[in-house]
Amino acid sequence: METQTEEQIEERQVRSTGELMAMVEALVFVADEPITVRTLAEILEEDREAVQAAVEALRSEYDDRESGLQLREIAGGWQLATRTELHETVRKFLRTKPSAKLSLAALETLAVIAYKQPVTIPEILDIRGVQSASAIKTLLEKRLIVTKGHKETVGRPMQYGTSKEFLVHFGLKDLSELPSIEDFEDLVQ
Amino acid sequence: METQTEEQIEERQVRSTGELMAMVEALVFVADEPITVRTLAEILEEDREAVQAAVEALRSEYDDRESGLQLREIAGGWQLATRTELHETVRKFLRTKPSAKLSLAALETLAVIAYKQPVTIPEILDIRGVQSASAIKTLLEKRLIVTKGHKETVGRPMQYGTSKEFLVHFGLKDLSELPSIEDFEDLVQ
Amino acid sequence: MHSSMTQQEPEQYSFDFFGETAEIVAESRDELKLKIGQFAGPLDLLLYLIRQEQANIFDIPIARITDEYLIYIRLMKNMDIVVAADFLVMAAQLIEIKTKMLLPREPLTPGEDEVEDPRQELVDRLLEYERYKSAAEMLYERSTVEQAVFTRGPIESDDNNAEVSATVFDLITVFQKILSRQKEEIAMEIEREEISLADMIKTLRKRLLEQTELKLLEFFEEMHSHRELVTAFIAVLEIVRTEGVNVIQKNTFGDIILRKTSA
Repeated sequence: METQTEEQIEERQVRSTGELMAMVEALVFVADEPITVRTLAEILEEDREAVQAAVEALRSEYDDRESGLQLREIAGGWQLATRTELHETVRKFLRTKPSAKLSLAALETLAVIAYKQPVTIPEILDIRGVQSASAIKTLLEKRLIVTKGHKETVGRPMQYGTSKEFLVHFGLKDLSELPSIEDFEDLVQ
Repeated sequence: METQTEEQIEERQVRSTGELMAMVEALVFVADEPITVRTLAEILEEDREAVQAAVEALRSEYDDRESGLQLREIAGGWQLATRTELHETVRKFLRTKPSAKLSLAALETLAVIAYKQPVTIPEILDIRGVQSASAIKTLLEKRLIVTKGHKETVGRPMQYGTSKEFLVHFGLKDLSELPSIEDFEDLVQ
Repeated sequence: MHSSMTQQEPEQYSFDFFGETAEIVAESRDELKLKIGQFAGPLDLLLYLIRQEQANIFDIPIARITDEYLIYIRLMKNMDIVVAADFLVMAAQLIEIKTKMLLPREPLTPGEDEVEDPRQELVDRLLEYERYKSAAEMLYERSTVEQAVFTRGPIESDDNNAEVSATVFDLITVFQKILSRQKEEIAMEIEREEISLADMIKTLRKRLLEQTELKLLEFFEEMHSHRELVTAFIAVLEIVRTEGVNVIQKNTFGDIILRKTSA
């Protein structure tokens, strides 16, 4: 603490893991969407490795003390959220019902987009065998998908892909967390 | 109280202080304003004394582990907030947080500029039917639009177009990736 | 297995599905409607029919499945369910496959690859579709789990204003709304009587009497169209030229103000 009057670099070195954890905790709490280790490192002017270690330590701390909250990795960032097991209590307080579910058509369309992105409407039609226009509209409105530019082919059709919202909505760290489409083969007869 | 069935009492007694603390923590976290012990007791169907004890224990826990957050009593209720000492770090984050948000007027103006560029203020007025001066100022400040020289017409009005930041913000490689009205013809009525 | 239908003529590709009576029995019309409405598309319906028949997907009894498929479509029409064109396209494909199956196969010459089964393409599509259907189920389950997790309530530092965080889709929808609004206004414009220069001068004169100082920009902002704006502009020039009105600008980028001279 005596060195604090010196340069910033020295001030940084003074931070213990505990202090870093506290700062990470405050920032993750304040952020209104998942916050990346990169952003945390920039704000705190620390190495990403140090921040990553603090995040991991903080996650363990939440787990170990059986907190009502969990620090979880989602959509490439970190977020504080309530623990799954407490959903009944939380829902009772918030008086919420599980939110409106996506239609079967929308879910199918979303599945095709998630696995085939970037993908055009005609390509989705090929796989689903049915027009998906209204499903696409719903998914765009719910921000689960985004446009991904035109495909350089006849008619330059628009391409679609999944959004960050998609990852958040389905609780995914990133797209690689999706099971491979071939894994669904076993389910077919 | 004597009228309660045995099962109800037993069910309640099963909860440990730790479990109660976790529930309190989750509820305080999701609440949009300070939550009273009374409300907590009602939701959890517990005695106020037990809830009060859990709240106090939770507060000590946050303090003891020198968390970045604090459980504090405010306006007769309990709230989770960042620790006062960390306000500089938190403020720094809030300042640097990119503000991706636009008012409807700004969004409308941006849409007209994106699709009609280069475009002058009188032309935008013609299309939107309302003045866009303050929206233009906002968009220039957010660097989503740039000036594109004067139009060689009466009064030589300034022309506006979208910027590089616009492309980054909307995740576009170049302007040709901007969807055309035809692209969404089937989706948007 | 095709012996029972060797006598048939190849089917015409017409969609006269109304001729026969429905064979599928349901408790009530509503229940049936529900049952039919739940298919996400023709492939979904086909998979259902194949499962109902407990048939092997690699050896689809195409004649029977086609018949049932057509019955379903006819039912949908009878129930006033809008039958998507895609269901009819599939019907045509099924009939085509059924027809091809009826044609005698050319005997294989040794060494020649086996002639492709007319059903092969359909089987491939069904298998691929079924994978995505399973993926959709996986997504459904994930979202159900995710609904048990809650993030924090709003805190002071959140922007609690009505602003939106925009995507490209917002841009295009907003732009489209503006265009249709513009169309409506043009239609109204035609009905509305055009304000003459004389009326505009009269309005401006009245305003100057009321306010003594009039911000030019504010006056222009009241105009509803480009044309009105031009008329207003000429009116200002006219009133400055002919009457005791000064144009004042207090600083370089300040408001331009019209003020009646006290003389």
